[in-house]
Amino acid sequence: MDNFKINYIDEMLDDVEKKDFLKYRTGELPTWCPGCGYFGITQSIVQSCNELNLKNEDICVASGIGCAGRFPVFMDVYGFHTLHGRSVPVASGMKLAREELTVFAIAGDGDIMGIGGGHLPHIARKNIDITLFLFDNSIYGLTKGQSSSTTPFEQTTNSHPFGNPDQPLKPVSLALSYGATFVARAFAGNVDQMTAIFKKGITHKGFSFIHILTPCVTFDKVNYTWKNLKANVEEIYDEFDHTNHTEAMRIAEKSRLYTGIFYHRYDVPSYQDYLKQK
Amino acid sequence: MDNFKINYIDEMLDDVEKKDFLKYRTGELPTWCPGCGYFGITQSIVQSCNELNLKNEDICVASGIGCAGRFPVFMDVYGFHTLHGRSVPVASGMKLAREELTVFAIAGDGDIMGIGGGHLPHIARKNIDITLFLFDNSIYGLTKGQSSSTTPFEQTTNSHPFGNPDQPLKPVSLALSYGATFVARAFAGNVDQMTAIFKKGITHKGFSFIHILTPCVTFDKVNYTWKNLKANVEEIYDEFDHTNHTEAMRIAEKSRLYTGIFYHRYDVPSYQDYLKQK
Amino acid sequence: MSNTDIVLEICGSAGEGTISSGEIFNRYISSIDFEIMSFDTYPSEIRGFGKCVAHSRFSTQKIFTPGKYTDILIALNDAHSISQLGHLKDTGVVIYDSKPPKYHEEDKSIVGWMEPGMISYGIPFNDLAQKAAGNSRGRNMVALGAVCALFGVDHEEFKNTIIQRYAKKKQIVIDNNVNSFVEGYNWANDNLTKIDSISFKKGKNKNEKESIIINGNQAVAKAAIDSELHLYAGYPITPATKIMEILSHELPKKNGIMLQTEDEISAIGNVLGAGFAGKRSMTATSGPGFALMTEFMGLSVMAQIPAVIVNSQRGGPSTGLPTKTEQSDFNAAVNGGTGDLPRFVIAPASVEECYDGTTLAFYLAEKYQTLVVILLDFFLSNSIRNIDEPTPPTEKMLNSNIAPNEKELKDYVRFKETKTGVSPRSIPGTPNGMYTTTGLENNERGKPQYDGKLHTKMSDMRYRKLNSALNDVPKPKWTGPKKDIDVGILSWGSSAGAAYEAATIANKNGHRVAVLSSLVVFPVNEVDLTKFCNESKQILIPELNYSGQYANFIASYINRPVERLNMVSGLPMASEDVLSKIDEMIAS
Amino acid sequence: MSNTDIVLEICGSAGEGTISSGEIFNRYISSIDFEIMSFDTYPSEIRGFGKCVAHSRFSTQKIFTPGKYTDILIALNDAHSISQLGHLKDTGVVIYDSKPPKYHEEDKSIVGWMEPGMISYGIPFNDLAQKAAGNSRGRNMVALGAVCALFGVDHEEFKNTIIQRYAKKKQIVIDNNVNSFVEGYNWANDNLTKIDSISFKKGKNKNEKESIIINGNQAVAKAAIDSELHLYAGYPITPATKIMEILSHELPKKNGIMLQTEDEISAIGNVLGAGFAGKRSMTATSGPGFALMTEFMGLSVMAQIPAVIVNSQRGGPSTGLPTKTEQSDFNAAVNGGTGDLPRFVIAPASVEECYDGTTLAFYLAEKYQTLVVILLDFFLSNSIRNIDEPTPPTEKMLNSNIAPNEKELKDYVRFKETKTGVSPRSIPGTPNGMYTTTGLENNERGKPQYDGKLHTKMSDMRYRKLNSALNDVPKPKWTGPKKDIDVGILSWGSSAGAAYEAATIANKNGHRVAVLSSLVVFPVNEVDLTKFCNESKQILIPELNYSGQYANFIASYINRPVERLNMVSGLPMASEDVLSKIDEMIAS
Ligand SMILES: Cc1ncc(C[n+]2csc(CCOP(=O)(O)OP(=O)(O)O)c2C)c(N)n1
Ligand SMILES: Cc1ncc(C[n+]2csc(CCOP(=O)(O)OP(=O)(O)O)c2C)c(N)n1
Ligand code: SF4
Ligand code: SF4
Ligand SMILES: [Mg+2]
Ligand SMILES: [Mg+2]
Repeated sequence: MDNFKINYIDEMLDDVEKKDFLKYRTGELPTWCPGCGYFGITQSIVQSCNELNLKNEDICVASGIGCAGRFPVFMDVYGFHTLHGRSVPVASGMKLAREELTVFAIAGDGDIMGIGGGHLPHIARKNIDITLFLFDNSIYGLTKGQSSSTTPFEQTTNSHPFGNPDQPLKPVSLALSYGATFVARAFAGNVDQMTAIFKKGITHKGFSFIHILTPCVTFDKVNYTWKNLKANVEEIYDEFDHTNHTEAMRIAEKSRLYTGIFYHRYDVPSYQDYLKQK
Repeated sequence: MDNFKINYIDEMLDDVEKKDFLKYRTGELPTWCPGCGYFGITQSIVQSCNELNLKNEDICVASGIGCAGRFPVFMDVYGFHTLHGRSVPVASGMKLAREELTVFAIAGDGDIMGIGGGHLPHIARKNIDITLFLFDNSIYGLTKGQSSSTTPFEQTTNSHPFGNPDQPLKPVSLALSYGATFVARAFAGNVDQMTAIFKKGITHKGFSFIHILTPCVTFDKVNYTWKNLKANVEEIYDEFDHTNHTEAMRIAEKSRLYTGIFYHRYDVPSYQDYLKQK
Repeated sequence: MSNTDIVLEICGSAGEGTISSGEIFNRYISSIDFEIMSFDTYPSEIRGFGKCVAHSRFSTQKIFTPGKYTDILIALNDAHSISQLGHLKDTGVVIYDSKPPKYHEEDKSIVGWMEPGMISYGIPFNDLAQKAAGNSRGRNMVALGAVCALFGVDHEEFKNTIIQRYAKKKQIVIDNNVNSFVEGYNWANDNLTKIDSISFKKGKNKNEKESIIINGNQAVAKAAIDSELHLYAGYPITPATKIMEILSHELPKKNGIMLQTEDEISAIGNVLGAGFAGKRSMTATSGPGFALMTEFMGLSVMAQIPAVIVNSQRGGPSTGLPTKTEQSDFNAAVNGGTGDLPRFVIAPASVEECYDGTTLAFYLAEKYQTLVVILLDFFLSNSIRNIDEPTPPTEKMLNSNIAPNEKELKDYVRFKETKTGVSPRSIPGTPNGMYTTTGLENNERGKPQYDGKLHTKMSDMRYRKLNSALNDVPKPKWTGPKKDIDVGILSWGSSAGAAYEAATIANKNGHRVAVLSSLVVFPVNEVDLTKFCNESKQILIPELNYSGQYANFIASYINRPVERLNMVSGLPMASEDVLSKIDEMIAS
Repeated sequence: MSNTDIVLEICGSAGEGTISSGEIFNRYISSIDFEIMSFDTYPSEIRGFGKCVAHSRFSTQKIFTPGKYTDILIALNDAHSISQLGHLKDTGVVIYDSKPPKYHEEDKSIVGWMEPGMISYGIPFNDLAQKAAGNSRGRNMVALGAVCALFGVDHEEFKNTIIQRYAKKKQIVIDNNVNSFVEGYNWANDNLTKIDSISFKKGKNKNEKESIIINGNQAVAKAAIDSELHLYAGYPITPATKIMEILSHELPKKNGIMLQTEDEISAIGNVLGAGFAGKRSMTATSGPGFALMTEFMGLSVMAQIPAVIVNSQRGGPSTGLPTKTEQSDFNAAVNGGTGDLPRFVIAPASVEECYDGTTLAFYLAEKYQTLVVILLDFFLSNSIRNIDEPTPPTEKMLNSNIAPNEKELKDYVRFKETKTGVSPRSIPGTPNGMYTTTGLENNERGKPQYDGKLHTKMSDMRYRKLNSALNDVPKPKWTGPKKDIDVGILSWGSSAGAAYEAATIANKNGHRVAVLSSLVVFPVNEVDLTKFCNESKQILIPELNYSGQYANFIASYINRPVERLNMVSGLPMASEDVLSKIDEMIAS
């Protein structure tokens, strides 16, 4: 197994250098499992920053606790690995302090649909200008495979050996009903689309909610696997009107996993812009 | 002023006796301001219990902190005045412990849209069989007039002397997107409709979410006053299909304040029924 | 000139102008150079007809407590005022409405409840107000007029104070108030025969400094603004709400932000975010909210990010007694949180110290990159004083972050071990200063790592900061004799006032009583503490809590038994309480 | 028969079957009547190739610690195992793979790192496993076979243990494991010459009681089920998650419910709700989650509703060191929360006490209508022992709520003052027993009320409960000499084991060392504590935290200086650590 590890890492490193992946990365090698969807997401975030010409020192990242939460540990930016569920309030404070910085919140599904779920409605309705990347693998990765708020009904997990009795939450629907002004869904297996979405989200002036479907290859071998995700994602059709809230709501409720931008409202000032204009 | 108080109380007491209001009430006189919408809500809850023939000892009430939270202090049932925002988890524990009891959660808008907002998605998706009465006066009453999560945009409050910068949340939309199986809105000024709705909610097997519009006569003299509320509420039309989620969502997003039952799903087992059927 | 030291209380229902008449009285009395200390009590219900009391003590001497016994009671409402007689002095004065509005007649008149020896003056507040303005609203002003007539106060100057108070209102409001006041003054002059011996014309000659009338919450807010606070993030809770409400007015003027969050967890989370980003930030709360901040308190310390939390204590535990004062969050402030969690705890003893403690808090939080808790209490938050314009923070205090220099930025090691425990902290936006911090144990570069040696070293660093800071904070205040102390009082927070006053009296009575109290209650200055204890035959620790939290805490430093004075009456500690305990200890 | 006391370690990568081979070894060794204490270490990363260690000590004597120095090290992976040599005994034995799979060759072989005097046996684990099953999975079984051959273990019986362990798996799995084991056994018998002197055939003769192999988390879960737990509400967190996972299997069988909540606040909220409704309920967590429960802890006490919280401590503060052991939540458990907040704190010192402490917790919580915190730690949670089948709770312990009788229900006064501080509590469903409870201060009928006398009385009631309970809980355990004690050790929680062992050795060495430790660490049994301290010339408090939390706490009871032994290495305390401190104290 060790030689598999070494090959795998070499391969990654090659790839990484090619794409200027290292610009925003520390020497720290991610502790994620080989095959985890988080590698692709990280790559897309890096690529987005690169294409947007962001300086390392102008990026602030607040993350929660979980496999996803480890993200800033591997990044050469100003990073704050906070508490489980609390990336959003900390990111909010960063932005309110220093409007000129680009601020990301990184969260797992446990992080921000479960324990930190209470913060989401409020960052959305306040429209504070941060970008939230939700790494949704529909499981608790770091604590080894318990149900999360997005685990499918009846799935067997380490906390629900007889099947999950709870209906999963729908992150995109929630963000929409909270009044988020930018709502999108991406898939960790599609780096190009991810990067396009991320760039839009990062440049959106206001709160951006990006739901990212990603497999936990270690603790979910049944539902949100690479294979099933690939089979079930579908890009939102080109003609879709991103300013139509009702339509966005409608397709968000579908079981088909649409990816792309659901909703993008340009006319709502961000929290700080609103305060200034008064 | 004192004689006004005395007359007022006498009047209330008369009314109270007539309607068998006292059956579920202790001798404690509510500390609410004269004219507060909470009197009417209390009356409707009492009437509903009466008409449903519930025994005092079989009713368990968990409330949060706030003017609304004081409710159980005035009631002759098993009451637990818990913490700010925490009526829902406590009510959940009551029901999971003793399925045969009728369990209410009482919350203010600060309570359950603000500090306790994180609990709402989960009680809904678990479909635990309690009834949540949300006393929404769109303000923090007990702490004297600060903005709440439902305070209208730009309203002047004691915490936002230059106007509330946050968009209000829409409780009914939220409950719907969380997957609540019974979602209704009532108005504190319409006791008969309230009672009808409450009875349906209480008998619904699963989580019932009841949003109650009620004025804070002391700290909101501008927006959600008796007068404005009366002018803006409208009963949902009779033919409305309570099982149509999309329609429910649509009318919940309207600025018109519809009252009545938005959504009622009969076919989802409650949490405990689901566990038993396994 | 003989000393004056008087307690005056105005008592009425909500809506009768009780608190505002107290406010005017304080303003005037302060303008004629008395030292004042005042304290308002509101009803605990939201509305209704609850009892309000404006309690003021004013004196030609330095005072530290609001005074336990009243000299003059103004009863705007007899029913409520009767229970105030319980602490009226034996020869105290009651001024009451001799012809109250109809609804008062049902209550027994206050006169019937007075003890022999007490003096009463009946004045037709209501009639006179009706006469002056056509309604009964001005009853409180009538009463103030009578006070001026009875106690020899310059009624023209007093009138000006009333005019100033209502300057922003319509002319009719000003007129009605002034006319009521004049009616009261004239009626009393014409009809009353003075049988008491109280009078107050002019206080001591004060020093040159500008003086302001301010309560603890206002002092904190002012200090925060003066300390260049950028973000206040908070959630309403009694008795801290006012800090937020003041800042919601003041911060926007300075391009700062008052953010009302969804809960206290988010509030402290925002504070840490702003702290990380290099701006000064704070929150204020009380017991229940403080409890919710527990997890984030740990993160501030571990991730080494400044955070300032004000906890204005109220009666506990749990939701407790929201409108009563208590000092029972000492444990929570000093030891709250999981793991070994060093932090600073500042406990002002007075309104002045509310200001100084807050400017110090921002200085320490930023310099030592950690958590600072400021412990107020319901009493301090609402206690009103006239104080000298406080000294604003110095340049050094305003810029206390130690940033890495260029050389250090060449190969930046964020958590580099230092003698002081403080490693230079770079602020986002600084090129080459990038780092990631975490609540996990981590090595000098911030990488999560769990080996035992590292954990020991980093724990050491975190505690070392506190020791380094001991030279950076005001030394404990030692008042009274320096040696051969009969009773040494270790005092903290708002009850220190009672200790000072009691010690002064005891020393006058020929005993040797000293007080040691410190603005910074954690970390402990062990040198001074040990010296003080070594000189003290007996130690007394008075505090407003049941379990003796400070006494328990201090035990591990002094390893000897102490006498405790614990009270949970919901009221501030009185010098009389401390004095009788001192007497008891000396007698035994 | 001479005593046997051996530490065996198996060390390998995740995925090499390290932990499962340790488990099989423990089962077998327990079946031949050794006393065992075992402890597994997992990698802190989720996956990857992190290091696993199965550490077992087994003995013919009663043992209390897992032992600091290893006798036998089985290296499944040389790279990882090299650092384990640091605590191999000078003449310890290493069993390693003499022909490791290719990827091992890059690492230096462990043999190169051994000190002279250490003994090594090279065995071709990989080749033999390949031979037995066609793949390398059975390397761990080969190693176990070699162990049997080398140390004289009955390999037939051992083989049966393997078969039992895999009984639920497919036949091919069983066969592969057994065949690998046999290959290892035969090869070692045929090829190795024994040059060490270790052997273990059979332990002491144990008593009749059934024995079980169980760790702390399992003991808690078992005790909870035996205590008729109805609702477990919890949120995953290391090292407490396993309690939840076990109960998710077990509770449904008893018609109980395992509720996974959205966070720890909801978990403890559900616990209080169920407690109010009259059912036994609990939650389990670790530092960060415990911090989030702070506010609800206060409510349990104030509203007088039973609640049981298990806090399995890990390294702190903040997210800290999730996979390391520490005792640094003593402050949080005993003093956490705002206001004056009495509660019970139970700190088991062993796996046995995990069981007894949990049954006691349910008894106390229900009887005294309050909060009980059980303090485990990472080590105790994962420490595996073979213990006698524990004594289940008695009828009295299972039904400990004091309900109002019919007369009391005539005019029910929920919080009626009593001598014990406990007022009869009616359960929903009881006619005429209706009442409302609150986190506000309240009168005997539960009505919110804030006057000083009432608050004093109710505070008194809340604390009085604790005193009443002192007769209801096991007395502190006093081991060693009863008087003329040179060093008296005040010990708590899992480090008590090291104190016992060290004291035993010190006493053999002619010193007088005694240990006082209590299952219930709060409230304190002052009588026994004082007696113990009075007999002790010096006091030592060893604990796994940096700031000496228990030492600070105990100071206010004993008012004298103590010696402290504080360690934050992330490892359980070893008897050697305590012993050298004792020696130092006696020498000085
Ligand atoms: C307050 C608190 N509770 C629990 C934990 C333990 N914990 C750490 S990560 C995690 C869940 C992680 O799941 P998710 O957020 O989905 O992230 P993932 O690991 O799947 O990326 C939990 C429960 C914690 N660190 N803090
Ligand atoms: C943790 C905590 N934070 C803050 C408070 C103070 N507090 C009490 S009630 C309340 C708001 C009440 O508003 P709402 O829930 O809308 O109820 P209402 O009074 O309007 O009925 C607040 C902020 C508290 N008791 N506990
Ligand atoms: S456990 Fe799952 S989420 Fe975590 S790193 Fe591994 S694959 Fe990714
Ligand atoms: S403050 Fe508002 S909500 Fe509270 S009792 Fe008065 S009117 Fe009702
Ligand atoms: Mg996840
Ligand atoms: Mg409200």
